[in-house]
Amino acid sequence: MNLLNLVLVLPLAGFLLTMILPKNNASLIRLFSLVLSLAIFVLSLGLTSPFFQSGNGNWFVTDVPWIQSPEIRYHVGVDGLSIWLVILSTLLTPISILVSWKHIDKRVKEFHAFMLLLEFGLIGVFVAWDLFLFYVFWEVCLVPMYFLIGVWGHERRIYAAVKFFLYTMAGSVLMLAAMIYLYNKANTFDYTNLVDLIQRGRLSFTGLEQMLLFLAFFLAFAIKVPLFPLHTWLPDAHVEAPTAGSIMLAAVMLKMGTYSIVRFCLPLFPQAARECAPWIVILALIGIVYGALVALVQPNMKKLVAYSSVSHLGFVILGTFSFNQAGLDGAVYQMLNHGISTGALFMLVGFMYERTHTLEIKDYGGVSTPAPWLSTVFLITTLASIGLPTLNNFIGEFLVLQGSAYVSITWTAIAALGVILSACYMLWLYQRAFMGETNEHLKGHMHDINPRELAAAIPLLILMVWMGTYTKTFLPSISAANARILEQSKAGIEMKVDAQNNKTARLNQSAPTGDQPNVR
Amino acid sequence: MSDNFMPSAVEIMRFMPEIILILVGTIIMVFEPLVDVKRKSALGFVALLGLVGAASATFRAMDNPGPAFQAMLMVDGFANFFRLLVIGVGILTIVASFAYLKREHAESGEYFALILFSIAGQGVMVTANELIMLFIGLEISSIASYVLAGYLRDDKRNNEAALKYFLLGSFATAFLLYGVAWIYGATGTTNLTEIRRVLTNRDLAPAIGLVGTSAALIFVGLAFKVSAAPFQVWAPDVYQGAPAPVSAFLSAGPKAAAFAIFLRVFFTAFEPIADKWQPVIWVSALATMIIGNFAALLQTNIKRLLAYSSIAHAGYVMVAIATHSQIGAAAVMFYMVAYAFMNIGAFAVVTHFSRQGERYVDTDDLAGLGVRQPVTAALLSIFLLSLIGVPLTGGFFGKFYIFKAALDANLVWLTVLGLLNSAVAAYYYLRIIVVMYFREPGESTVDLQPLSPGVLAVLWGSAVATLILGIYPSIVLDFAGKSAALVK
Amino acid sequence: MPTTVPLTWYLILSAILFGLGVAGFLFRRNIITVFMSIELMLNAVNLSFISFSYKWRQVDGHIFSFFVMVVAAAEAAVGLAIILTVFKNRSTLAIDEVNSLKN
Amino acid sequence: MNDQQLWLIPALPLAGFLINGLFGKKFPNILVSIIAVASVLGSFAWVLKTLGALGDLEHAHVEHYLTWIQSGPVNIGVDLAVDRLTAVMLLVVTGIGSLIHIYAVGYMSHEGGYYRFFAYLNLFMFFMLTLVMGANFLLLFVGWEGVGLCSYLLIGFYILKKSAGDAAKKAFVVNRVGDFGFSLAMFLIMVQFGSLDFQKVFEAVKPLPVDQTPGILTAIALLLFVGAAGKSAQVPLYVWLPDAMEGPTPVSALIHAATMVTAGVYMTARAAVIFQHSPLAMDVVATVGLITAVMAATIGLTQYDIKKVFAYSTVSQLGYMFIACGVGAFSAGIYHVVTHAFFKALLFLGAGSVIHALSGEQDLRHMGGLAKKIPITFAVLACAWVAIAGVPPFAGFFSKDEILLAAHHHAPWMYWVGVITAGMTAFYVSRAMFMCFFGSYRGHHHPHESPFVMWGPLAVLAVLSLAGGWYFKVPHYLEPVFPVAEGHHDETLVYISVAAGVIGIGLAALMYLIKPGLPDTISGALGPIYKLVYNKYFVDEVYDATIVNPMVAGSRGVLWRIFDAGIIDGIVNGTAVVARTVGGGLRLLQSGNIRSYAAWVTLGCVVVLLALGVMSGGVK
Repeated sequence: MNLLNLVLVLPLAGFLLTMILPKNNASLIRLFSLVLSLAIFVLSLGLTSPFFQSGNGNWFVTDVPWIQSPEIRYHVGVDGLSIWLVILSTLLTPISILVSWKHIDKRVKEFHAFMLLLEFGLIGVFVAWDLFLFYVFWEVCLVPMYFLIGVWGHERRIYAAVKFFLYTMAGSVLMLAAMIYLYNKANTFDYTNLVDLIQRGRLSFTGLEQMLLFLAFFLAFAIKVPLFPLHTWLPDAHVEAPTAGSIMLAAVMLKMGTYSIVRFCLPLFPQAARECAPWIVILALIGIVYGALVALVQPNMKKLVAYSSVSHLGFVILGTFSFNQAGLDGAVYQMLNHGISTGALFMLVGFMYERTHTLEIKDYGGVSTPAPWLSTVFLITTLASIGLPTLNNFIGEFLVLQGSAYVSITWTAIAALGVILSACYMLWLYQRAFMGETNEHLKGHMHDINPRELAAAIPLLILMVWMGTYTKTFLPSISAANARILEQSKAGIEMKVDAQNNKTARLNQSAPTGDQPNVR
Repeated sequence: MSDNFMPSAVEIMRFMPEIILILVGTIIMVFEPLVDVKRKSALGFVALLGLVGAASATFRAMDNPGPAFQAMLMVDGFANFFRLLVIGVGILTIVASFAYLKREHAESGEYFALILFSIAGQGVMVTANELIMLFIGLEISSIASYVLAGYLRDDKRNNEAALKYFLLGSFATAFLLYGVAWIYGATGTTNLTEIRRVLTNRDLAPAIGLVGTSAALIFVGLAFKVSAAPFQVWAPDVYQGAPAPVSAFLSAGPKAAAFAIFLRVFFTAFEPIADKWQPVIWVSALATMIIGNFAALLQTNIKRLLAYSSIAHAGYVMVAIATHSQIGAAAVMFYMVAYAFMNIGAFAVVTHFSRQGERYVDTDDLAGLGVRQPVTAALLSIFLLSLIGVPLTGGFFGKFYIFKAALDANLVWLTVLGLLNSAVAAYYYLRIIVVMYFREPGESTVDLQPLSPGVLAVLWGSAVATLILGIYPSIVLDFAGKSAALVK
Repeated sequence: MPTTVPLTWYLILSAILFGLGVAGFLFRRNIITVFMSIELMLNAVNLSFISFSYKWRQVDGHIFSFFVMVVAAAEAAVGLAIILTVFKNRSTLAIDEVNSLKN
Repeated sequence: MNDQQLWLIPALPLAGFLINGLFGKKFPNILVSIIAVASVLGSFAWVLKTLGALGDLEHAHVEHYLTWIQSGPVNIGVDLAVDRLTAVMLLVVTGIGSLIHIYAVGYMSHEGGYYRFFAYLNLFMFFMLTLVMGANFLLLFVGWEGVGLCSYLLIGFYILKKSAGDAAKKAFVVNRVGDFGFSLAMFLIMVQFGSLDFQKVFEAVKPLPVDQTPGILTAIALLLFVGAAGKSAQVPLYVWLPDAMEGPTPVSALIHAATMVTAGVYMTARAAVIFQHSPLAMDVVATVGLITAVMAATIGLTQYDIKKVFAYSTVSQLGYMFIACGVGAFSAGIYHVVTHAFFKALLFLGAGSVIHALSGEQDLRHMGGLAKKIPITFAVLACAWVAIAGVPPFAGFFSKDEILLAAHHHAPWMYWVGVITAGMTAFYVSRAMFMCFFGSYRGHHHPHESPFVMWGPLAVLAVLSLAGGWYFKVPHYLEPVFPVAEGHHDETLVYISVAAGVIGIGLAALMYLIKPGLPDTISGALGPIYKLVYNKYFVDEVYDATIVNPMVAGSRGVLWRIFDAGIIDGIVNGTAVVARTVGGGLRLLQSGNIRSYAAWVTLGCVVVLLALGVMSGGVK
């Protein structure tokens, strides 16, 4: 029972315990789940320790058989790629619970139970080293989020919840098919084994095979990301979800997609990944600009932030499919950044909603006069999300753009447009909501941020600055993990370099892991 | 054929479960008049005893598997697996029925007796190694279930269901029988292994067209019983019309037995012409899935919805049969177990919820159940999620093994289409969850009684079983895998 | 040597009978008649059983036909009972009027 | 060798920002101002100490603190560096900065959000200092974006005014457009040279022969200039600066006159090596500078808002600086940065003092005759006046002279345009002065002289504007950085430019003192042209019509409503509809009629028979 298993099991235990707590004693349930999730967070911090000694490798590995036929193993562990996402999940769960303290007053018990179940699923997704196990956790995340949206959401919650569920389901069944196919071919679900087999050429696919498998996986992930044009579930889900739901959804759940792409699509199907890269990147670039433009004209704050997510995650995809160190590091870093800044944005919007029960921007205005601190926090978060240097997003965006620049400066240029636009929509939002004369019907209930809310916000603010200024804490371990993934996905290429058409060959050279800047 | 027709003790032992069931059934029938009206449910417990006895007899039979009665029966692991399954179904059905019968003022011995007979028939089906035995078992099971379907004599829906089931059932059986006649004519035997031997033997082998025809006719009969397209038409009406617990029974017991003989006949007797029947089943499977899932999308009557869903699930199982492989057979066996639990669980909730005269059988009636009876709603959600095929439930592994087998057999397209189907299916199951949790309670839940102990037991039992199958499927799967080996 | 009716004739006859049974089921409107056409089908099958068993010089076929008769009898018993209840509830034997369960 | 603790220079204002920002709300104003001013003075002092310790900075003095970003080839350190160029900028920034802080204490005394103002101001100092001290492009970029942020915050300081909010947003976004270019340039540099450190990059560039340098260098240079144009308000990105005057006057003085807007010039000078390798880029820089100088000057002629006049003057002067860079006289450019900082800061603060005196009045038409009412302000403004008009031997004269000579050396026509611009400059400043201080008072407020805290700093600046020119020989000091573009010092050219200035003043005097009616008749005579200029060539309107509105409308109408909600979601929901219709169709199989069911069974039977029986029969 190593630390990781503990961190993984506790939420599940919490879920079951919450289920048997007396349903009428709301405050007890709240307190219990808060304390538990905090404890989990503290424990999960322990997981980071090995990465400060040596950034590399898998740690806290447990590998025991679960099911004999087909051979499915309970194989979990963390590496530099997953560790921070685990931390992100464990951090945001208590924050979400704290945020919902007053906001959630009906079916308190179920709510917190689902929050913990969700945490369980999320952690699981990030630590699973067995494809099947991964799939199980992937689906497990689906159920609690479905209920969170459906039960505690707003008016059109049912539509949103079902749309969310079916969208994801449609993607994941294909992934399941691909997984089984993979198993029948390789006779193992174990990620490390699979990669190893591919490395040593024991397991190879025909071009078509690999392409189809890649697409099956990628589709499932792209829906979760969401990659344009598969994004339309996101705005609905976000607008209708309760604050906590939006936070978890934006901050962590979307990362399931991006993480999985990095973790599985690159090493398992390197060639297909490279062949598709140009098209995927085009979609990502469209997403970046498109998301920003659509966000620009949203009348609803949550929708605005939701579309901004589409734009932000475009960067992650762009970085990932640049196939070089900088791009990949940036992508992963950007996952965390987006988790923090967008999570914070949804949280703050949630605070405002609690006060005024509206999400329409036009109903706000001049908030900064009655609520100066709230608006300060909001401003800082805004600046973080528009990539102001010394705040977290800047690092991610810089690395992603730098990485893409190694491949094509045109990509970089288009993506950089997104950076301009992000300033447009966020600052416009800030101006309309917070500056100017205070809106009449805000008077009275637009009181300033309270200690509880501040307590929820502070950690995120600290992280924004920390990740923006002292990247040494996070970047080395991420780099190490990414370097390995790049190595694997390159090795795959070398193996069938002959079967490679020149396009991917070009991509392959002009996207070095960085070691030689290509002076033309 | 040995000239000594007296069965040996061993053979009797192998046949003991059916004997017990028949005896107990008869006893119940005989002694019913002596039992006071208020105590009829006591007979139910007698029936339960009988089932338990049969189960233990089955375990005994497992110790020394082998043929019985001039190899008319084949009591192998495969048979015993399904025996236990149908017996289990019987137990769950009876336990779930007490409250229902009391509610409908229809407690009587024959109900239990009929269930026992039907199960006995299914026992004969799954052990049958010979087409006539198969036919007889089928009829025993069917005739009993015809009556069960129309159990509430004065209920219009009940006896309409019964009539449809009866007429169409015997209609289809006639085809099956005709097929039997033809294969007998073609090969001179009705013993499955014999048939196989003849078909594989070059110089004895009859005209392939002849064999194909009889195979087709038999396929009709069996496909009808498992409600596979295009012979699924009866299922929705019957399941909707029959009493809820009976629908549960029909969708689990007879169906499982029918699939068992499906496997036996097509994997044993018609194995030599597999390449011929495989495509037929391929098509039938796809059609079944599509019809079941899409037609279910618009259903508002829960029983009917579950009926269509059971058609869809039959489709998935057909996929496994289409693989024509041992792991395919194992997948079928596992699936039938998982399906039995989740489906009976779901029907049990309907039984409980529908109230006197089954007034509340609309999905919208469930509105707010999540608030009024959280436990019921939670358990039903587990069954529904399992029917969707969400991991950590039996339903998921059922699908998983089926599609794994399918991909093994290179049925890639069937797999993809099947999985997409299951995504479609998610929609109508989710709708029930939506209604239960996301809608405010309506008047339909006002006078809802707490769960009766019987139903409660069934719900918890099935729920736990569903989860166990979802978390540790090996328990059943290994058994299935070993047994499936004995099919040929 | 006495000329015997060839086997195929019996088979064709039974096929015809079976077909008639099916046709009867499809086209007759009275439940009883429909039921009887099922019986017809079963007996058509019996005929082919007998003839086949003649072909194979076996008794099995005859035994089968006895089984079938027994089963048919049982079916008849149950079936008529069901039909009776239907008649009691709807006071009609028109098969097309028994269609309240649909879609 | 981190012996100089350079980090203290930016750190002090940062500390001031943090203290005031977090706790200032509770502090009394006096404490806030002490913290703010002290922090800036502190870093000024530290600059002096450092420079003293470093002696003559023949080579840059670099201090490495920590690795900021390390990912594959990308390795960015937090390194601060001081060389002569930086030294000049440091002195200007901290020196002028301190003065303006002091001035603000008086100017803002009656404003709300006092602590907020000073917090922002300190934050600005922090970023500005990071900008000038950063030893690599990324750090420069950090300061670059940072000052942009502060200018955003300070322009929008009067949060209740919508116009302030708009101006702030405009400033930030337009700057972002510039930064777009800057960042692209950075990425290219990284790809090309594998580093962003000034030393490494420039070392790599220097050896490349100028004549056949790879076009990539031109691209880099041009992109850098896009950034510079954004920050330093050059055509076509100058539009934000005039609006920026929405901010409090000290802000206009500090950020939008003395320091931030010159960051572009600084950056160009810093990257001189790259620019020198791309003649094309150089020409672009010079031309854009020239256009800007003229265009802004013309607009300046017609404005009535005193701050707007000076704002356009700033734009125009920045144009001058870029002309200098463009023609290769970087040192002259920096020289002008310095002198301009002196007199333009003075002009703004003076204007502020006037506005303060008239309690908020900014329109020249409501002023006049203030010379007697607020003599000190008048006196100090007069110094700035002569300085900017290029009257020898005052500050403006020297730097402008350097630039014009260099321009003439490069291309005579540039010189002449420059001269005309100089004339216009002299004219509009004089115009403002006359309208403000001479004639009779046309306003209705009761002017009162500003307190010492305000005119104290003004006095200092006045001295600098008068003497700063010949006292600080910046070009000479910068020689190690920029070898002076040699060129015979032609007296006549100097006389001409001076003459232009004098003529400008004379004209102004004629029009606004002697014949007050003249301006209207002239503007009447010019008619449409005057309108065009008066309305700033309708540039803002054009931008709105061609970029802003189409973008918003398109996003809303097409992308969101039609594409997103319509097409994509349409498809998604469409599939659902299709599925339901199929389902509806299938339900119809279930007519409920037994015989139809039997028909289905029979049909199915026939099909299967065909499939299995006949087909397989055929197969055989």
